[in-house]
Order: sequence, then C-alpha cells, then structure tokens
Amino acid sequence: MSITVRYFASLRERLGLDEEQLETEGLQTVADLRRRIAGLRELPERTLVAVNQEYADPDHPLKDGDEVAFFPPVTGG
Amino acid sequence: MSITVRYFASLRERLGLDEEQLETEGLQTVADLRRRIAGLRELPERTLVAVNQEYADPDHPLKDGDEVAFFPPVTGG
Amino acid sequence: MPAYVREQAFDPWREVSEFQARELPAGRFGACASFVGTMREFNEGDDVRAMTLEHYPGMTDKYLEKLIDEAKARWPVLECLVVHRVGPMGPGDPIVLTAVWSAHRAAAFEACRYLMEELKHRAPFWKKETLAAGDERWVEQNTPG
Amino acid sequence: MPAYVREQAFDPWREVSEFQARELPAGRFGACASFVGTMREFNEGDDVRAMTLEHYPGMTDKYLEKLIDEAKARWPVLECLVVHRVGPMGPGDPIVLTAVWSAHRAAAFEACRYLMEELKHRAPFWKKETLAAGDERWVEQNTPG
Repeated sequence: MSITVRYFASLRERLGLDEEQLETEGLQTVADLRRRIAGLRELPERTLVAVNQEYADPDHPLKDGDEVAFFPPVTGG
Repeated sequence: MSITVRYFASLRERLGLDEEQLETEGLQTVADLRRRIAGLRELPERTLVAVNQEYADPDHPLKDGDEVAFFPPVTGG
Repeated sequence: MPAYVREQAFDPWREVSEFQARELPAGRFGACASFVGTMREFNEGDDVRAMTLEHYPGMTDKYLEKLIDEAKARWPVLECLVVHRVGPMGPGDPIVLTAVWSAHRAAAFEACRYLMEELKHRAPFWKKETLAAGDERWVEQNTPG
Repeated sequence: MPAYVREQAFDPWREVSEFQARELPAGRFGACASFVGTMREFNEGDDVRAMTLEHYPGMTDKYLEKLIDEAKARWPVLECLVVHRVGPMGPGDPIVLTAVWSAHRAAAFEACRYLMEELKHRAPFWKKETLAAGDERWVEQNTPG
C-alpha cells in the first residue's frame, strides 16, 4: 500500500521535505502513519493532519493511494 | 418665553404642521410643554422629544429660544 | 467629520475605498468591517415600489458623530465612516454604509455592528414607502435585527 | 463557486461591487456585511517588511466552499463571497475578503464574522513574515480576535 505524504509551511521547511511516497503495509489509520513518521522525523505535537484534502481524526482509516498532509496550526486571514 | 416647535415624519403629516412658535410662559420642562401641546393636538404616546437637536428627558428644563422637536420612533438604516 | 448625509445615490464601496485611501495610513490597520443597507423591493410581506427617507437636518449629523465618538471610546478603532442617504429612492439603492478600521478584527466587527444598531434605534431618520398599488405608508418600526 | 484564491493583489471593494452586480438580484437583499483583512507593517511588537502566504492548493478551495455551505445552512443568507490572497505581498495589501448578503442585517453580520473566524482557525493558509532586519519567521498563531 502506497501513500503520498505532504508537508507544509514551517514543517516543510524544518524537514526540508515537500512530499514523499511511503510504503505503508500494516498501517491501518492516520495514528499508525503518524507514529511511523514520528519514528523517522521530528513531528511537533501540534501538527494537524488532512487525508485527501480534508481534516482527519487519528482513527481515520488509510487506503492505497491516499494523500496525507501534515502541517502546523493555520495562520491565514 | 418663546420656543420653536418642530414636527417630523408621520407626526408632521398627521398634524399638517411642520413648525410653530409657542409662547411658553409658566412652562418649566419638556414634560410641561408636552402637556401643553397634547391639549392642542393629538400627540401619540410613543412620540420622542429632542431639545436643540439632542434627545431630552421629560424633566429637561426649557429656556427662551429653544428648538424642541417631536417625532415618531425612528426607522433609518 | 466621517458622517455624511447624502441626497444623491452613492456607491458604498467607492466611499469605503476612497475614504481608506485618503484617511488611513497603509500598514497601520489590519481590519476593516463594513455594512451596507440597501432598499428592498419588499417589506412586511408587501411589494415596495419606492421610498422616501426624511431626516432631521442638524440633529442627524450631530447624532451620527456622537455614535462614532462612542464607538471610538469603546473599542480600539482607528477610523469610522457612516454615510446615510435621504430623499426619494428605489429598490436596489444603497441606504446606509457603516465602516470601521482597526488593527485587529474583533474591534472592527463589534464597532461596525454597534454603529448600525444604534443608528437604527436612535438616529433621526424616517422611511415612507410607496407600495405597488401606489399607496404610501410610514414604516412604523425597524426589524429587530 | 464564490471562494477564490488569488496570486495577484486584489481590490476587495471592487470584488464585492462586481460580485453583487453579477450575482445578486437588486431589491432582494437588504444587507451586505463584509470584512477585509489587510497586511500590517507590525506584528507582535516587530516591524514587518514583507509577507508570504503559503496554502494547500486543492484543500483550500474545498475548505472555503465548505465554510460557505455551513454559513448558508446556519443563517438565511442569499450569497457569500470569500477571496484570499496567497504568495508574496507587502504592508497595506489586502489579504482576505469575506462578504455576505441577506434580506436582514443580523444574518449578514453573523455569517460574515463566522466565515472569518472559521477561516482563521481552520483554512490551510500559513504566513511567513520578513522582519525589518531581513530575517524571516513563520507566524505561530493568529490573534484571538
């Protein structure tokens, strides 16, 4: 199962990473993916998550081809 | 003592009167003037009063040359 | 003073835009809240063809400026603008504009609404409607909100 | 759809004016409340020389349209307009516009504020400031109001 992971704003800059493809066999939910990524890189606690461009809870299920975005608290307007 | 009395909107139309000069010897306050006018003409209960172009309470004192306006509830905006 | 009574039709967004360019230092304000009241072609279930707005010249200006002073005393606002139409008008015509500039948004939102509510409840304007059939009536009171 | 992300400078009052002329039937609406957020030359006590707004293309449009749907479900509003700038900009530049049209004023005021608050708290935009000395910083969080 392959997932596209995107990073935005200060998180993108801190990681020096815009987007990556992750093989995610054995991962069921957003919380699983988050733990996997936190094992690879520093992910601040206040990081928000969207799946396929909508906010997602930790127990949101993952499927092949999903786009999952991680980003800091928003500051628009 | 002479007072200029002005009427606006539906009150002006109902009375057929825009402005009048009243001799007001013996009248101390807005309430006195209001009673005097109510003796001459029909003055609805919800009529508002301004003295010299500012809202005035019934006990507002009158003096020679004052401009006193009577008008219905406002409906601007 | 930033309160104007107009006998001619006015373009509220041109007023806001020009007032801002003239009176507000670019970069000092972060927020502008505005409200435009426009004549509807219906009121209280009836079709309205035309309207005439009467006011109390002299008292009107004074009262609108007092409202602006009150808003400036209650909120950290930089500038306020109020424009009110009087005389005869038709459906779609702007009647009133209130606009407030401030550093942050809460003050602008709250002061703008305050100006409109106070204006509606206390400023000496009166509406007379001409209904579809041609008969006229004075509006008895404003809608609560 | 009435939510737009713009990479160029925009004139918010021209947007409101043109949108109204194009989308709103004259005489049906009595109220238009609007808000414009503008870039300040100061933030959290520091002078700010420039700003860049990043967003999440795709999610942004979807989220702004969802907000408009929510506002329309909660209040009797006729139409909503949201415009948000992205990319590099300078002090005095408009960043965001929210505007709401309705028959009566309460719905317009409340829905307009709702759109702004929700946008600030949830829409995927991020500000990076360039300070007077040239150093850059990401804005950590929005002002509460």
